[in-house]
Amino acid sequence: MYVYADNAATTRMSDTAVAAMIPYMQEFFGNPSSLHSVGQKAAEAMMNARQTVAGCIGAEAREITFTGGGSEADNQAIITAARIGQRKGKKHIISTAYEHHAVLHTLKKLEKEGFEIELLPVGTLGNITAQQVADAIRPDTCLVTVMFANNEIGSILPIKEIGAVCKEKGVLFHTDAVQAAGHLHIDVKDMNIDMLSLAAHKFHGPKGVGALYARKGIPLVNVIEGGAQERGKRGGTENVAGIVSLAAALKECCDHIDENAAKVTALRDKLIEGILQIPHCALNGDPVNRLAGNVNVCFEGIEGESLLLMLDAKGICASSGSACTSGSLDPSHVLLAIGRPHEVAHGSLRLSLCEWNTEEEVDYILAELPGIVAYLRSISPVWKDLESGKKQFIL
Amino acid sequence: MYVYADNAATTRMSDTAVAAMIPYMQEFFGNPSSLHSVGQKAAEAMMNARQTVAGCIGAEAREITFTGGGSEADNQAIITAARIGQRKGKKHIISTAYEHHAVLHTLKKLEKEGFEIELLPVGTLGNITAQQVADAIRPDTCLVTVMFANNEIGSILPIKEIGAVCKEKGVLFHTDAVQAAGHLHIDVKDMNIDMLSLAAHKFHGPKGVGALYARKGIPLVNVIEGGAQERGKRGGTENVAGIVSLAAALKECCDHIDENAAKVTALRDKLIEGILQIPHCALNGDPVNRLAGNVNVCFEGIEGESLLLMLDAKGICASSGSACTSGSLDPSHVLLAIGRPHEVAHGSLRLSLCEWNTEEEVDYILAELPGIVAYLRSISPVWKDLESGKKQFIL
Amino acid sequence: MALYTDIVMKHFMTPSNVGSIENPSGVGEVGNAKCGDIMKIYLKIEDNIIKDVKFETFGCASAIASSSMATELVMGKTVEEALAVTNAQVVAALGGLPAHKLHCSVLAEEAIRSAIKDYYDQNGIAYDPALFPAFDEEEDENEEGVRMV
Amino acid sequence: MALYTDIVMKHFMTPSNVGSIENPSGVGEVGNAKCGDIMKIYLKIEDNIIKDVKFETFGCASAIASSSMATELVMGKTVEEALAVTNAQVVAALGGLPAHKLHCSVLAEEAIRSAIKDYYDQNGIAYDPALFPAFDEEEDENEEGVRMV
Ligand SMILES: Cc1ncc(COP(=O)(O)O)c(C=O)c1O
Ligand SMILES: Cc1ncc(COP(=O)(O)O)c(C=O)c1O
Repeated sequence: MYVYADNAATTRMSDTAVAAMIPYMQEFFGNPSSLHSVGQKAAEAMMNARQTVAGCIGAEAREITFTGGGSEADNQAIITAARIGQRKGKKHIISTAYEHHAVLHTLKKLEKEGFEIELLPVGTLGNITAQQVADAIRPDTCLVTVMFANNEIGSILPIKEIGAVCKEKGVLFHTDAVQAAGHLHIDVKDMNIDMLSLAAHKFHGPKGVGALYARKGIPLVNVIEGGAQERGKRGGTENVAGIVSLAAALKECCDHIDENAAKVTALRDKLIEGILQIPHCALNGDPVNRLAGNVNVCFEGIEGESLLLMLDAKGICASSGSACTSGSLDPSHVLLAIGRPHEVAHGSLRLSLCEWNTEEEVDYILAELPGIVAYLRSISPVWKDLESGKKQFIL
Repeated sequence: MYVYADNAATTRMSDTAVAAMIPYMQEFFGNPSSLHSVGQKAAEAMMNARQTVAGCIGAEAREITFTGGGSEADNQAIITAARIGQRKGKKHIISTAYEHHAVLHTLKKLEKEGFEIELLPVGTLGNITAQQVADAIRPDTCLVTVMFANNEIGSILPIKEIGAVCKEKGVLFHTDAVQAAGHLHIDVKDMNIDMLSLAAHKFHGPKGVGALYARKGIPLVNVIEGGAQERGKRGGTENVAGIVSLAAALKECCDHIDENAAKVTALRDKLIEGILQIPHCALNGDPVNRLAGNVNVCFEGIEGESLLLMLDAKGICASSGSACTSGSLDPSHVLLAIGRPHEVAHGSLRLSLCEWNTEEEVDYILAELPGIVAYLRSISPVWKDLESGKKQFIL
Repeated sequence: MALYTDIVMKHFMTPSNVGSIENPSGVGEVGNAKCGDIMKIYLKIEDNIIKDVKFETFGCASAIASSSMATELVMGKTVEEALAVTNAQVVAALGGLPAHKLHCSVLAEEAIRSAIKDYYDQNGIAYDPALFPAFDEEEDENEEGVRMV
Repeated sequence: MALYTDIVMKHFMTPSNVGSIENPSGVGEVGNAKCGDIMKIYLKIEDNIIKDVKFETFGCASAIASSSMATELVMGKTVEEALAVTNAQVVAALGGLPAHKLHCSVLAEEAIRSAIKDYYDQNGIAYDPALFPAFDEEEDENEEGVRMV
């Protein structure tokens, strides 16, 4: 059996998304900046895509800028707010300790430039409150950037409440909604979101294309300089096929958002319940307030990569921490942020489901996982020490 | 009849390029950072693509960084050289007056930061010499960035000679090869190129993906911060399908580079010869030293957009100046750089051919174009003044 | 077409009233080739009525379409009615123009007014000079790519 | 697999010499759980020959594969021969490891040496302490993602 359970890392493209792309490869392949009909067909398609994306998040079409992915959108939003703040002498930025690296590394760059970065601590269940944000805001705060939902442990942040706080205090508010778009209801006006990032490949669209919503009136700062594309805010010939596909994929997900969430939540809860039968393991994050597809657990006495590869040998695709951090030697900064000690954080497993997963697949995971955990523990000197009482169990 | 003659703006994807993408949409759709087999299939494909691209330009695989397009690659190369220079107190950059906006606008940004930008003047035939570069280099020069071939008038620059000058003087040399890659022979080692940009959509690959070659040892500065992708030099989940397709398209073009050039040059020369039969028009750029597919002419007494749209009505897709500048009111900065007065620069037409164009298509353009020019002249008060002698002909 | 409305394209491809008039009652020419637009309007006026109008234009599709539409709007009108035609009316009649092309409609209005002024001048008709302010190229403050109706 | 060679995967999925030895002649444990790798090597030595060797490992695939390969490399060897086994030999035998995983092979070498030192110590065999420098986690200076053979 083959089970893809790494949808937080990336998703399989939907038939809808593929079908949307194809016409823009060899038929309407023109450059949207070209005035002839092949170019204008592409320009028209982009206009419709912009309208569609805007409609999915309660924005206006002119507030959507297409980018080369979620990271680029995050970079652009943060740099924009920093430059606006800088001009007014405001150089304090509030974020959280468990943002994606696209956010954290951009903040690190600004810190080197003299910005003061304040990362709100995350509770042990992986939550952040609007009160924390309210308490942190200072007269020189130029940006609050808080993710909509966490990619590793699935926490859903109180974005509407944070938006209200930011609006009241007159501080720009950006949210990295890369894990949320297409999965959670988003209304940028109602939620008082000034800027929002999303990426197509997290909702069955193609990789390498994303979008940045920026409220009308926010003068975006270019990350990429070049031609007059995207109102001059993002140089480079537009990825028309990708953009059209992003819009089609997002719309399809949003059209089925509640039904997908219900289905995936049921699978998730069954999976969590089954996994927690394994001794000395624990769920990471909040059992209730989490993305429908997210399962993240730590197993004591074993290491995540081995677990991952043994699961892979059984046809189960999973992840240990974020896909982006898997090349690194350090355990996930997210798990450390919620207080997991290093030894336990190394033994983490993320299974992320989508609406295409089935109950049979969940059963298959539950049939295979305990044996693999038991085997790896059986060859682990750490486990031996725990069992023999030489070391104390943490979980 | 339908004739696409705007290949300098963008190209139709080849069957090879499309076929290369498809498997990475729904089959090997994994995130290359994921350790499971679906992810590693994608990682492997990227590795092969990197090797292929490197092979096409005489580089090593590790010297290739994939980007979201040609503009991003240009931005990253220039910012990198500027930051390296800055650390050594070198803030003088040499470029040309007719670079693409991805280069010129990045330089403008650096100018605001205090860099001194020197744009070499371009001869009336659109040429730049290595001697001009040699004369301009100063002890505080940190970068020479000169395009490989111009996108509007097709001039091919003496890159190898400029590379030799830069090497001798110890100055970093970047070339925007977006119009050259897949069309002209490139060997970065032989030509002493330190950094080179290319974009897939100019050689029958997809839009929204490009590559930056940077010689081993050049510490690239991120344009996009994020995960550890591309050795940490470009954050964001990789556009695997696009990258694989870029490589396949580039290889196909490079495998047929001489044969394509010969075919396209013959079409181009026939087209130029035919167009020059029309009175009071002139070729822009060098008749000999030009890209195989590039035809660019100015017609006196008429305006380019009208010409373009009337051609479009006949099924002929062309361009007036660069596609990127077509939204602007100013005539092309390239035509002004080679000394065309404003009135004449407004009446420019670029027809850019590829190996898929045919002689019948050229004949069709030559059959339709003179009538359209004559009609637009017949309703033009400027033309009347020229004919009546009230104004002097320029061309 | 995303850039231009069907009406604009029709007036560009098959414009009305192209050409010139022998012995016109008034002629107006505005714009300059350096900026890429010149419009010339010829009027035949009898009994204060615009009996005929023709145009010649050097410029983009929206310049040609604006000229064509402007001539249609003034044909058969009294001189005073023609003077009241605004660029906004031209734009509305065309179903909208992209923001960066709105100046073409301004040019068309100016060309008509300029031709009427010439008619007044040629015929020694007194008029309030305030009716004909010096025509400046208007700075277009709209954002690029926005279509106004 | 792009990340690991087939040999690495084989030694990871079906490692040789997994387990422990009752009354071992020497035991070595290196690494720490905080860093994500612990290796424990058990040796059975008779007449200066490694008659049996077993390992237990907490760690990633390359740690497990390195342990497995290291035990194969020392099995049946004299103690001195075993001491001469280097991490480079482990890497070579595995057909290469990604640069950021090379430390696993170092750990395997260290675990073997540590077990031999324990055997020397337990049996009062004199040795040059320079043979067993304090093991430091080596800083890996190679660029990420580069595979060394
Ligand atoms: C010479 C040149 N440089 C850079 C670019 C920018 O490439 P892209 O539009 O793919 O970002 C182009 C084409 O648009 C070009 O022709
Ligand atoms: C929360 C979050 N933010 C940002 C990103 C970056 O998106 P991309 O990889 O498309 O640039 C990701 C995913 O990789 C993510 O999960």
